[in-house]
Amino acid sequence: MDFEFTKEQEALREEFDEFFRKEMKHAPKEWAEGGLEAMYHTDEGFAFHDQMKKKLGKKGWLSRAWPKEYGGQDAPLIEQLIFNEVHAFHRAPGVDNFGVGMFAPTLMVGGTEEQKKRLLPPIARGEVQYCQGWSEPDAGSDLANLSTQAVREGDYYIVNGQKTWTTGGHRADHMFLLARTDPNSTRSRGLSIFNVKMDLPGIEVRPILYMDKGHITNDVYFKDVKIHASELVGKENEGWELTRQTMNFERSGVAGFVEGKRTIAELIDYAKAHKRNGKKISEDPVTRQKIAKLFIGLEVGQTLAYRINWEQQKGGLIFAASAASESKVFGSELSQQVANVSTEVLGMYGQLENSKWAPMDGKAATHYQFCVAANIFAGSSEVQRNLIAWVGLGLPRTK
Amino acid sequence: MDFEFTKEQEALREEFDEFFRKEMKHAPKEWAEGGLEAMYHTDEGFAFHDQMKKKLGKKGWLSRAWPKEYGGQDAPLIEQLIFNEVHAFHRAPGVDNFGVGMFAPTLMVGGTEEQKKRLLPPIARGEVQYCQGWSEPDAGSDLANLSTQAVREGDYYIVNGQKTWTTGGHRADHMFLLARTDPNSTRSRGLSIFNVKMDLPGIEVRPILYMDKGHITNDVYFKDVKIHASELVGKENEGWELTRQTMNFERSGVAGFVEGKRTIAELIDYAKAHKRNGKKISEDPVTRQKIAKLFIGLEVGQTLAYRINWEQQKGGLIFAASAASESKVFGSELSQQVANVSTEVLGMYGQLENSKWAPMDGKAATHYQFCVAANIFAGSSEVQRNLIAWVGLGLPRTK
Amino acid sequence: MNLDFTKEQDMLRKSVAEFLAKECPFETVKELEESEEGYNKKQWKKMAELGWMELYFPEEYGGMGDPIMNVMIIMEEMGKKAFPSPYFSTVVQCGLVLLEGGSEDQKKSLLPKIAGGKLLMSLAQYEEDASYEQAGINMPAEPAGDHYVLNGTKMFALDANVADKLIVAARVKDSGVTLFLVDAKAPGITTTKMPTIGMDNTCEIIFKNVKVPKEDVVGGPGKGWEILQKMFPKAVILKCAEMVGGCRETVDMTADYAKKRIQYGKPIGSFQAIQHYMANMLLGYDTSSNYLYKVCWMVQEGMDVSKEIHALKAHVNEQYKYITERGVQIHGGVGTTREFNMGLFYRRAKAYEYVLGDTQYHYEKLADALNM
Amino acid sequence: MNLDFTKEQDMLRKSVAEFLAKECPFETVKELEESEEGYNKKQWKKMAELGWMELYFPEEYGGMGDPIMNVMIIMEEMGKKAFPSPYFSTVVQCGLVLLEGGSEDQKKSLLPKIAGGKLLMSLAQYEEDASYEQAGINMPAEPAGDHYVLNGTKMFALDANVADKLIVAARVKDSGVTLFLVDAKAPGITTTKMPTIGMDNTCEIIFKNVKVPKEDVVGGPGKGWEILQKMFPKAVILKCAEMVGGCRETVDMTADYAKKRIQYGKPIGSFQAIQHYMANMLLGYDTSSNYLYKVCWMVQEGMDVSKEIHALKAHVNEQYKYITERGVQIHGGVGTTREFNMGLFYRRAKAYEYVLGDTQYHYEKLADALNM
Repeated sequence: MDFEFTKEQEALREEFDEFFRKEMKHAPKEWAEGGLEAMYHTDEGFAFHDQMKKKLGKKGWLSRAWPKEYGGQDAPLIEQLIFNEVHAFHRAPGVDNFGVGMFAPTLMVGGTEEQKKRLLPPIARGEVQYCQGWSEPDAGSDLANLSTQAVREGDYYIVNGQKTWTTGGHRADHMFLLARTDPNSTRSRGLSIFNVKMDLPGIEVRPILYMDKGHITNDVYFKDVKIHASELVGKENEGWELTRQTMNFERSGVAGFVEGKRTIAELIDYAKAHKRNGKKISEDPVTRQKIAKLFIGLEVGQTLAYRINWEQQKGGLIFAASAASESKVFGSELSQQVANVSTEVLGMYGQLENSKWAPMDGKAATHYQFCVAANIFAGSSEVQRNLIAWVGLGLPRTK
Repeated sequence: MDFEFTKEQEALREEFDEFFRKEMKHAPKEWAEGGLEAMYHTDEGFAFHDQMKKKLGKKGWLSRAWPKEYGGQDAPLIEQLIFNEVHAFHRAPGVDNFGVGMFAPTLMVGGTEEQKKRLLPPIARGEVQYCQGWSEPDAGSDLANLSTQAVREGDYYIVNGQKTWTTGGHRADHMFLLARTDPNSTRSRGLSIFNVKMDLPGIEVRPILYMDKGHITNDVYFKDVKIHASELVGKENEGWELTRQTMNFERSGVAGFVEGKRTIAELIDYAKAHKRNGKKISEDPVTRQKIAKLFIGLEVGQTLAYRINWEQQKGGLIFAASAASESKVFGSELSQQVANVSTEVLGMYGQLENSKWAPMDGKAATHYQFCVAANIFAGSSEVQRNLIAWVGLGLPRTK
Repeated sequence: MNLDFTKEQDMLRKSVAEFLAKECPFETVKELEESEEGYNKKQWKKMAELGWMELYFPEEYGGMGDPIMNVMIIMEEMGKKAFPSPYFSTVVQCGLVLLEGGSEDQKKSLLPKIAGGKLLMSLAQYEEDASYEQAGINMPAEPAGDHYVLNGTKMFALDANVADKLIVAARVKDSGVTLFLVDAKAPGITTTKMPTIGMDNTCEIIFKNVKVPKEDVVGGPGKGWEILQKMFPKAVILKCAEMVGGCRETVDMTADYAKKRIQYGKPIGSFQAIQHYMANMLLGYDTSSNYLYKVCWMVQEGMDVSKEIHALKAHVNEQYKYITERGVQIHGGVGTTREFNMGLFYRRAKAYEYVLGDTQYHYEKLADALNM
Repeated sequence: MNLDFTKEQDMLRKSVAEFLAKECPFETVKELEESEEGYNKKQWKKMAELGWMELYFPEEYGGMGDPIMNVMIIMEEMGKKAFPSPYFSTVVQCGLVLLEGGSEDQKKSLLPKIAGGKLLMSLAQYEEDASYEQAGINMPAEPAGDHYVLNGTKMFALDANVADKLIVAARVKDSGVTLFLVDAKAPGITTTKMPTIGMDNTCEIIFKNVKVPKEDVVGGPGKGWEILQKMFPKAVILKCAEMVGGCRETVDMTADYAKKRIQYGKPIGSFQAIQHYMANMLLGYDTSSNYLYKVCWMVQEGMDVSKEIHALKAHVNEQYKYITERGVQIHGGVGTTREFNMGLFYRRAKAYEYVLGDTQYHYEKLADALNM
């Protein structure tokens, strides 16, 4: 057993690090609070993401782990992990997770040659921005309950319905849509995946504001939207099965742990530099132990992520599937702990939104509000725990 | 709103307190560790309980809250709560919860005049010791799954089957048994309650040892045991319904909170009297906060118990039913916290069983082992939380 | 022992609830949050007319001499509606400071105005190191002839942006912490609203050579901390009442949602995980509310609450945060939105933790009170 | 990066598992727990024959020079079977102390005996105030001619009741903490087993004018703490391995039970509450085991683990307690019994927390290491 990175891998890390260190100096002030709001809420934030994406595309870093045949470099998954670590440490934008992380794998597994040639290169070059058209008002945790219809008429599918919680829908030029093509089907059968241009007639995007009024997610309405049949990805009615075959792409969740470590390093710096009641905050034993606990969680979480990456690389999908759920639920709840402890250690300053008075650019209060979403979106903690019990331990699958 | 006890009630408290203060001086050394083990494991411990029970019987304190017609004093439930508080504070024995707390109410609600006259006075006088014949190997949390059969033959019922987790079965002279009298019934219908003498032919009691080898619970086997029909309590096949009508007897759970307060008072004394690494243990901020948290739990739990007692007194059974489950689950999990913190504050001494080296008579280690049982027996924490959700909040009852 | 409210109290609760339901639905709450003033003047006037502000002031100062438990009922109902107003800063904190420490003149001139809804006030206590302790009050008040001169910065003062008068805690050399009645618009004062998770009127106040006549000291030089300590338990109880109201509303709103929201073909409230979360939430509410009532009664009876007051604030802080956090989780996506109302309570839970001491502060104070 | 064990390591694991399954089923574990000696001599001899004790000693001292990860594998398997033996006290703790600090003579005379299963040893470090710190070692060792005289009491010494030799940490005036090799049956020594939740060989040792020749000092006067610190990370890793083994067994045994036990007409493992507990348990195991492997690898590579070692012990302490506690809960009544085996692990989790520092100790040390 050997946890060591090779010299080449260390050099790569250094290269990534130097790049982001330089680039992040140009971050607009909107970026300071961090999180999805920095990326999607303001024009300045999104522009920063968009420029970074193109630079990463130029470097070929968005598609390093892709097979060579699709324009990638066949890099081992561990290099993807290294990239993710550095990217997360710098809290950098530039990676469109929906395009690079989710839709591209779907295309590689299930797309036609024509689709791969047409759609993958713009993703790799960072020229497009995707959003994910999955959730619906009646299909949140229960995705198989989707009701948006795509009805074949000649060379087109006519789509009607409503998607919701569409992160970045107002910034995206493309959506990868999951819709019901077999009107008689129920549950997960009869669904298909489409590549959809967001400027098609009949698509309307309406903002859903977050509790702090931030604009991240959207409702997306489809009214008689005509999608050309060539945009169907994979076989008709087999979209659900296709999405399940894309799991062996880096999904260790390492980023969250790395970013958490940076946050608590900043918190420690703050606690060492500030006094309360005549004593350095960092000298308070209760505070010390709270932060020590966070550090432990982040350490063990990061190590679990390495294991997931390793098992994925080896093709050990069952362990990786269960452990990826573990990493997700552990990571999101730990991130919540980081937010809690941050607001506690900062005392009354913990309530301040980004402003001249706020320590750490108001990250504590912002994070306190957004961390709860991480337990809900992309598979709620309840769904993840069910999966861990079913897949990881073989407990009976009953609802 | 008024939380004040009347002068009479305060005098009563004083009377109880004086009695137990005196009597507990005679506790045998086996009593020091506390808990059910002290009562049921050794002959000395049980003899102490038995003598105390008779003394309480003589004072009439076992039956104070019973209606006068059944030998009680019609005392308001708040007086029962006061008794329970003082009794718990002194960690005193003498109350047979199965007889006084559970079977006597059953008799009062569902017994015949003959049964009441025959069975209640010995309970009130502390002359008998009951055990509860409910749980079975396949009916733990799911009590309605009982399979022990009682078949009517002439003037007798013939009982066959096995009961388990029978606390104090080896010390009891009576059992109140729940058995299936309708062989075609399933679930909670078709069950009946019997008063059973433990010396009847065909009853065999076998010990179940606790993880620390303590003897508290038992398996009780019934092989063609003949029980006279006059021992059927309530209507045949309606035993389950009858047990549900006995809820308006003091069941606030106040005792656990009061005992917990005494334990942490002892823990605070220890922490003030002992140094570790040159500092009083009580000066360590982490220890201070742990104990403060326990105190808060005990305070709010005790106050909730007052509310339950009040609502029961008023007949507000729905709130009381839900809140009694709340008090049970909160109390048992809090008691577990007390055990955890005790073993932590004592450091390496926390692992010691009762011995010359052990602080607090080894209560910490003993409690650490027994606290887990409290989350399981008498309705597991899972069952209690289900009930709270169903009864207290009206959430749908599905399993 | 009698753990029921009186009929009058039940009626009071009902009238407050009806008023708020009508006057300040959640849409209005959100508008107020986004407004610079953070409250509605017309509502404020009506509340005064209904007698909410004069309630517990003694009759000689234009009040009705009601017990504090009646104010507690009002605050619980305000908490249920996440109602934004300067009631806590003006009526509770400053009202109590004046009652406990003010001169007859001060009481006679100011309390009736508060009671009539004509005077808004703010307590400026905390400073840059964000300490809740006496030692955290270090802004100097220099005596100069017949007045004092204040210089420095106060932080986290509630409703100072709309207040007419401030009560400022400052340190007078050789005397100690002293409270000053200061005109909020006095020359040299700059008040700025700080953006907070509570979207409330939390303010920074900068004092630059602000002159305060000596007769505007409250209770005498060096008496400040003592007066604040007298205000403290009552103010804690009333802030906790507001939080307990929020807990109740969250539990109810979440139970309703869990019964209606269908996933996997059945109400999510039928899933055991959700049931167990909700059982914990109800427990959090029941322990908080009953303990609130008990400690409120103790204060009303003049009993010592040196342990209980810390236990109460810490417990309610933690339960309110827990209940609202699980409330968001059970609501799922909608729970995180501005449109839905769950976030109002989630944000307030964190904001209110900082009012009158956060959880860690109260744990430590409780340990002191337990003689550890 | 290669996160797989070697084939040889897999084989070692298998052979240890098979041996323990055959030689020490849970019934035997319980008998041993109840015996005065607390271990089985025949088993011990066989283990020595299998090479478990010589494994990581260098070849010049009769060992095989295996990496510590191989010992980790042995300890993990022992942990799975709740196997009682003096392996940790003798081979790990005292073996490491001798290796790290012993003279050539001491190593040459003692290590081969340990390796051969012919010498049992116990480390006597802690004293009455139960401190894990250097400052907690205060028993005096008075120089007197060519020997030292020990007087005082050591507490919580593992396996001292069966040990042939003790390593005693005592304080030599002007030199500091010093380790002494002492015959366990030397005149003036009284060893008494203390009853513990672990039902293990935790002992009190009273020293009354015990003479120790100067050549039996390990590593020189005042070198004691330094040597103990060198032993510390390796011993922590190996104790954690034992705990991680216990976590694995508990998770497996509980999952099996949850699949088989029927209540309300279906396996309890189909209830969401049970599933969620078990998901947390698996998470506890997976984070513990992977972190154990990583830190073990770091130590093997000679890397600095001044943060990681504390993170590891604290995390594994907490997870072992959590996993076994939920294990009992899911088993229900049977989980609490002596007959069933769940209690073995539940009791050990608490007992092992105290070995080499409890959770709170490691949190505080980690905070130090984080430069706070």
